This record gives sequence, C-alpha cells and structure tokens, in this order.
Amino acid sequence: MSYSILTFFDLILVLTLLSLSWHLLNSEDIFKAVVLFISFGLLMALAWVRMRAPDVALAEAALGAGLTGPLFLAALRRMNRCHKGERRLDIDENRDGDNEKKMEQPHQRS
Amino acid sequence: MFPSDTAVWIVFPVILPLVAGLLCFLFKRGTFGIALAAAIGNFFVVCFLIYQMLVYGPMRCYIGGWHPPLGISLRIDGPALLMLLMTAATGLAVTLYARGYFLFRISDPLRARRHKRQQYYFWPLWMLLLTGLNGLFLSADIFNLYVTLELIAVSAAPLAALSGKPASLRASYRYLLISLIGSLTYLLGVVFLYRSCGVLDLALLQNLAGDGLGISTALVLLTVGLMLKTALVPLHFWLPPAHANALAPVSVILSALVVKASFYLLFRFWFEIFAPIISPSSLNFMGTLGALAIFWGAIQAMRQQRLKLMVAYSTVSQLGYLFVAFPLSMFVDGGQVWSIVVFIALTHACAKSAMFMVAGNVYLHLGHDRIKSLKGVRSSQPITVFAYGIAGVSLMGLPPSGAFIAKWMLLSASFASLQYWWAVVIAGGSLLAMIYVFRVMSHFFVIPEGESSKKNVSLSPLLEWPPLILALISLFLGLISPWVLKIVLYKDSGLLAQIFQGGLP
Amino acid sequence: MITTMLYSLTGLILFGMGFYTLIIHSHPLRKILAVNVMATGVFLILVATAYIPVGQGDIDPVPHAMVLTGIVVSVSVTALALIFACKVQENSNLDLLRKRNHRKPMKERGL
Amino acid sequence: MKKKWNNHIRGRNPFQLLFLFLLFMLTVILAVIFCNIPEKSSVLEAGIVSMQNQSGVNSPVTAVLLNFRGYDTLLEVMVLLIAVIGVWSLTKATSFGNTADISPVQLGVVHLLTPVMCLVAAYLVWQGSHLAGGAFQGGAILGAAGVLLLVSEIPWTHAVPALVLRIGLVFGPLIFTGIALYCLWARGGLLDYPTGSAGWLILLIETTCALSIGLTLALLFAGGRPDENGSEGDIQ
Repeated sequence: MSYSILTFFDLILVLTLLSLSWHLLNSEDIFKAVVLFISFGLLMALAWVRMRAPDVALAEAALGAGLTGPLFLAALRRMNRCHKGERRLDIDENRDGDNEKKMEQPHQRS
Repeated sequence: MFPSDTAVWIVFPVILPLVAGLLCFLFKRGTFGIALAAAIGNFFVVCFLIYQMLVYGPMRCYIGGWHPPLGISLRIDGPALLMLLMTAATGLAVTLYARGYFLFRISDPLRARRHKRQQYYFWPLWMLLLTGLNGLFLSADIFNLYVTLELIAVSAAPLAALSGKPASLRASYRYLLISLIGSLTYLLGVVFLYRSCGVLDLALLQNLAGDGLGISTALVLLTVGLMLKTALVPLHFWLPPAHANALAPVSVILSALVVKASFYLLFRFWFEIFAPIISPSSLNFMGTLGALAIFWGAIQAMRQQRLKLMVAYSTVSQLGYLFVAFPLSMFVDGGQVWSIVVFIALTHACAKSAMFMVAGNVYLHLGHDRIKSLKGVRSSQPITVFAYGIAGVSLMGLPPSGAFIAKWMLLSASFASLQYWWAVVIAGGSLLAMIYVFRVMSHFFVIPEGESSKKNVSLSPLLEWPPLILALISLFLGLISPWVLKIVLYKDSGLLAQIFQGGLP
Repeated sequence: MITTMLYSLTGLILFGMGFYTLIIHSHPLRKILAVNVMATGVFLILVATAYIPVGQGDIDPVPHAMVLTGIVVSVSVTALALIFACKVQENSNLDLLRKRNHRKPMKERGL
Repeated sequence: MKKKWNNHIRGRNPFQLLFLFLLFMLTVILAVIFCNIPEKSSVLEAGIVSMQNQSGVNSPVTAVLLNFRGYDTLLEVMVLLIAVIGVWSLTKATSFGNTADISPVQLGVVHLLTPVMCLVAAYLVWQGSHLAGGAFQGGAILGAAGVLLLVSEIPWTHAVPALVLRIGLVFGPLIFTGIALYCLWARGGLLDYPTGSAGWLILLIETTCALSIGLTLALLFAGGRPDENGSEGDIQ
C-alpha cells in the first residue's frame, strides 16, 4: 500500500467526481444537470489521464463531454420547443402531465 | 476440403447480412433483392456449416489469426448451429413475409409515402439485426458478446418504433432503456470476470472458472443482465407492449429471434462456463421463475382483448418453458443438456412467427385485431386460419411437434428425478396454452347469423404461405428429431464426433 | 494498489448512483443522463483494474480498447435514446394540446 | 422564494428511502467483493508485448483495437451506423434557428476553427499508429467540427443531398469490410493482414472510418433525416 503525493491528488479527484455526479443526478433543473454532466465528462478525462489511459481520455473528452453534452442540449431545446411559451428554466421533471396548471402559474411549485 | 481450424466459412453468416445491410441503406431501389439474396445465402451457408460440422466435428475460427488469449475466436458446435439454422429459416420467412406486407401496405394510396419510408428503413435495420444475431450465436468471447448484444438492442428498438404510432414509440423507448440497463449489468459482470480471470475467451474461462466469490458475483450480474433482456417474469413488463405495437414482420423478429439470443447466452453460461459453481438451489430458483412465467403469461394471454397482445403474452409464457429446463437438464436421459432447450427454441420460433404473421394478416384484412370481432375470418382467409391452427397445436406441444419432444423429455426427466411438481407445471402450462389458443380459434370460426360468409379475400401468396410453411415446420419438427439430436450431440465432444464419424483427423 | 481500489470504488458508487436516479426520476432526459453516468462508472472500474504505477512495467491495453469501444457504443445509444425521448415528448404534447383544445372554439386553439 | 433546489431530493415516500438503502448495501457488497478478488496478473499483457512487432502498429491500444480484436471494432462501427439509421427512421432533421441571428463573431470563429479541427483530426488519426489517438478520436473531432457548422447554420449544410450523406456514412464500414474480406481471400482468415502490409492497411481503415464516424456524429447531432422536399420522386 504505497502512499504517495498522488494518492492525495486521487482523493481530491475522486471526491470531486462523486459530488459532481451527485449534484448532476439530483439537480433541480434539467439544464443545470446537462451543464454539470459536461463538466463531469471533462473531469473524467482527467481521471483517465491519471489512470495512464491517454486514448480513453481523448475519447472521453471529445465524445463523452464534447458531443454528448451538445446532444443533450439539442434534445432539451427540442423538447422545450414543443411547450410554446414555457420558459426553459421552469422545466421540472415532476410535472407528470398537469401541464395546464404549469402553464397558468409557471413559478408555483406543484 | 477446408482444414478444420482455419474454417473460412464460419465468418460468412456474419459478413453476408452485414454487407447486405450496408448496401440496403445505400441504395433506395432493389433493397428487397439484396436482402433476399443475403437471407438465402445465409441459409445455404448455415446448411453447409452443419454439413461441415458433421464431417469435421466442432470447429473454431481465429479472427485475424490470433489465438484466444489475444484474439477473438468464433466457434461452431451443435447448439450454436441449430440456433443459426433457426435464425436463418425464420429470417428467410420473415424477409418474404415483410415483402408481401409492405407491398400490401403501399398499395393503398392513402399513406403510401409513410409505408414506403417504413419499408426503406426496415431492410437495413433487419439485415444488421441479423448480423448481430449471427455474430452472437457464433462468438466465443464475452466482450464480443457484449458488442453483439448492443448491436441487437440498437437495431431492434428503431425497428419496433417503425410504425410511428405513439404507443409503439413509448413501448420501444422503454424497450431501449431496459436493454441498456441489461447491457450495462452484463458489462459489469464482464468486468468482474476479467478482474478475476484476466481472460476474455469462453473456452479459457471454462477451465479457469474456480469457485471464487468474484466469479459467482460475475455470474449473478451476467444472469440479471441477460434475464432483463430475455424478459423473464419479474422483468417482463416491457415485452408485451413492445412486441404487440410493432409492425407485423418486426414483432415476428422480436418474439421469435431476439428474445432467444439472450436466453442462448444465459444457458451457455450456466451449463458450460460456470457449470462447476452452479448449485441445485439456484437451478431450482430459475425453474420456479420459469414456472411463474408459464402461469403468469398464460393467464394474461387469456385476458387480452387484442390478438397481438395475446400472442406477445404467450411468448412470455413459452419462455417460461425454457427456464423450467434449467433444473431438469441434469436428469435428461443421455445427458444431453441442450436437447430440451433446442427443441423448445426451434418450435417456439417457428410457431410464434407463424402466429404473429397470422395476426398481421388479420390486421391487414380487418383493420383491427380485436379478438371479440374476428367474425368469420375463416371464410375470408382460410390459409391464414389453417396456419394459426397448426401453429397453436405445435405451441401447445401436441405429438408430432418439436415442443412435444421437449415436453416429453422434461416429463421423463422430472419423473426420473422424482420432482413431480415440474411435471404439474409443464402439464398445466400446456393446458393453459390450449385455452388461449382455442379461445381465438372459436372466434375465427363463428359466423354471425346476419352476414353471409364473406368471399375469399385473396391476400398475396407472400403473406399467406410463409406462416403456413413455418407452422408445418414446427409441427413436423418432432418427426426429424433424431437428426436434430445428432447435431446437438456434436457439442464440444470432439471424441464422440470421431466415434460416430469413423475417426477423421 | 490503493489507486486501483480507490477508483474501482468510485466506479461502483457511480454505477449505484446512476441506477438509483434511473429508477426514481421520471423525466426521460434524466434517465438517459443516469445511464451515461452508470456506463462511465463501469468503464472506470474496467480501466482501474488494469492500472499499474508508472515505474512497474507498461499497462495491459485490452481494457483500454474495451473502454474505447464502450464509449463509442454508449454515445451512439445515447443519441438514439434522446431522439426517442423527443418523439415521445412530442406525441404526449400533441395529446395534451388535443385533449385541452377539444373544448375550446377553433380560433383559440394553440395547434 | 423558498430554497427549492433540494426539497424533492429527500425521498418523500419511504419506498425511495428503502430503495436507496438497499442499493447502497448492494454497492457496498459489490465493492467488498471486488476489492478482495485475488490480484490476477493478466496473462494477456505478456502476449501483447511479444506480438507487438507483428501487428504493424506500435501503439498497444491501436494494435489491440484494429489488429488483435479488429472484429470488435468492425461491429462497433456498425453500431454507430445503426444509430444513424434509427435516428433517420424516427424523425426529420431540425433547424437550429434561422441564419439571421447568428452573430458575425460566431461565423468568424467557425470559419477559422473548422480547418484547424480538420487538421487536428488528421494528426490524431496519423498519430494513432504510435501514440495515443486513432480513428475514434479523429472522428470525434471531425464530428465536433460538423456540430459547429450545424449550429452556426452554414447554408450549405442543409443543401447536401441525401445520397452524398448516405455514401459518406456507408463509406467507412464498407471499406473496413472490404479490407477484411480481402484479408480473408489473401490469407484465408478474416482481418488476417498480409505480413508487412498490416501497417498501411490499418492506416487506410483508420482514415476512412474517421471520416465516416465524423459524419455519423454530426448527423446524430442534426437529429433526423435530411428533408427531401427537393426530390419528390424518391422516398423521404
């Protein structure tokens, strides 16, 4: 069990990854979740470099963050465009179909 | 002839549909010609492989010339070849049926453009799904199996959503998510296996599989992942809506072939790779899940109002038989673990595809498939109803059909091992199957007093003959069972092959 | 050794977190995010097992090739799942608009 | 406004809490099992070092990806293609806004950046044979360039005829399969590169696949089939 300065760096990286993914998965608003996901992808690229896997780091940065992020943003934009008049920030996952109520008072948390 | 270790022909069942899929996507006209050529070529290559295996015994093909710990190897043995034969035969019938189906759909000018688009996207997706299936049955490398599972999942979901109706979109979206979770669990199992054995090839894993804790966890993860994809009862909720709302040829492919691919893997893992660490209690657990599947699927099938949903739930029920074979496979006479499974899988594939084709014909002709109002279809579509009858008979497991041979083996195994409750489960399952099959038959034959019997609606032969031929194959599978057993006998037992074949090199 | 342990543990926790979110939340986009996080977790475990500190010899490249294949496959599946989610969302909106509008006179309909 | 971001995270109903607890226990059990699997020195790694020189490529990962386990990569490129076919069968492409409100700065950056990205992609593909890089990383950079062009509504991106797109998509996998079949014919084994020519064959595969992957990823971002209002005759 060789402890080195790297282990200290690993601990910080691991804790950031876990807290980032916790906030990403349980964030209130989808748009914020996607932005956090892109930063999670970039941090994962750093983790791959730490694991001596440069190919995977390149792929993760380019594909995981660089392409999946825009895909999510495009999908989010496409899904919001169907709600004519609903602003992006108010989209929340537990609207479970009661759109009429949501339309009338967008800021009221149901 | 070909030296047995660099068998060139093993690769063609994968390459043919792959190239056909690429060409179908590239060209807009003549896609049916390419697909039919690939299906027929695939069928002949598989027959040639069976012949070659009977002469040379089980064979391996090392891709790229690298031997297993490094490279990927494809191997053919008895069960793999029979599954390939099942896929090739059903695939050829589906290709013909799909042609008739889309021609009929495009003939009415109302929505011709939408159906033409569906036809255009059906062929490449179906060919690449066939590539995934053949690749899965041939491959002997667990990570390669993960890639083929993904290939099947990614091509099956858009196929299921081809009809564009909101119900089928929701169902296939849920199907895609479920198979994603299944693939990820499978991949976690592969990671645990790689960590404990350091090798990816199935043959090497077989003799490395000690009884470590890591390996049994890997087996549990692999099993959960594959059970999700095989829709065993507690995890079956995604199957009926996905199979029922799809287009007729697509629901044939999903029910008859895709579900069997993950079961084939499960059976191979349990009875070949991890055989030493399988405990009887885990076998019985799988058996009870199978029994639960038989009864739950049958009861649900009886309650359905729509024909396609009924047939989809009967898939859930018939899959239960495959899992009931787990605890009884040890006690089969002659020790043929694979014989029961092969017979059930072959018969179910042919009979179920015939039933879904019949449901498709009824839907095309009547515009709906509500069981209550299937009045007088017998007079308007005699061949289709005849095919339904034969498919129902062989699904139930009446004598000449392959299912009867399998159920006979199951019953004799349960009596030999003094586990009579399995016999009760099997007999009860057949009885329930009889009930939901004949419930629909009765509606076919009832002609309401008011109307006179409708004249014979001439559906194109492409729509009527494939279901009949498939139903007849499933019915007479029992008669050719000695040859089928001979092929199954050729599993990795090279020695046995030589005894029967007079000691070839 | 400690690095492999640490990163494998992180991978497993990511897998568990993703699985929990996948089951609990109902928004389609959130489910696909969770699937991506689960996949990244599995890949992290896979590469962590092959990690050897810099000094002691070079690394087993097979897990890296597997993870590369896995990342490309998960990107393509995510793209497909996102388009599915958009289509399902559009259909559910059309139903809602249709359901809400059948009571309103023609000119106020939002179609 | 009350702090709203985490009120629904505390599992409101007990089932969520129970499920969270069960899942946590499962993860702990898996972690404990995983950590004390005996350290298995991978038998593979020794094999690769010795075979390295025969693979015609001296970066180990690319050797494994394209030579030792080339069959995996062939199927995986097909998965990418199926994703595009699936997306095309589901929806039409969406336009990302009209060209009016694209700021000249963005247009300037795009015109400057795209050639550089293509250069980086080419370098990555070339570098793949001896360092970190390869078809997928190069393809990803090309895809990102495509995304940039699509987002900034460059007029010609919508005018590309569907046939050209289809040829571009199928080009990479077709060349890969063609080379695999050539090896089958030449050496009697699929993907069994003839001695000596493994290096440049792999490079050929990598460049064509990178182009196709780049186009595939850009079309996945476009999110649908190109609308065929032009040619009414054939299928949309």
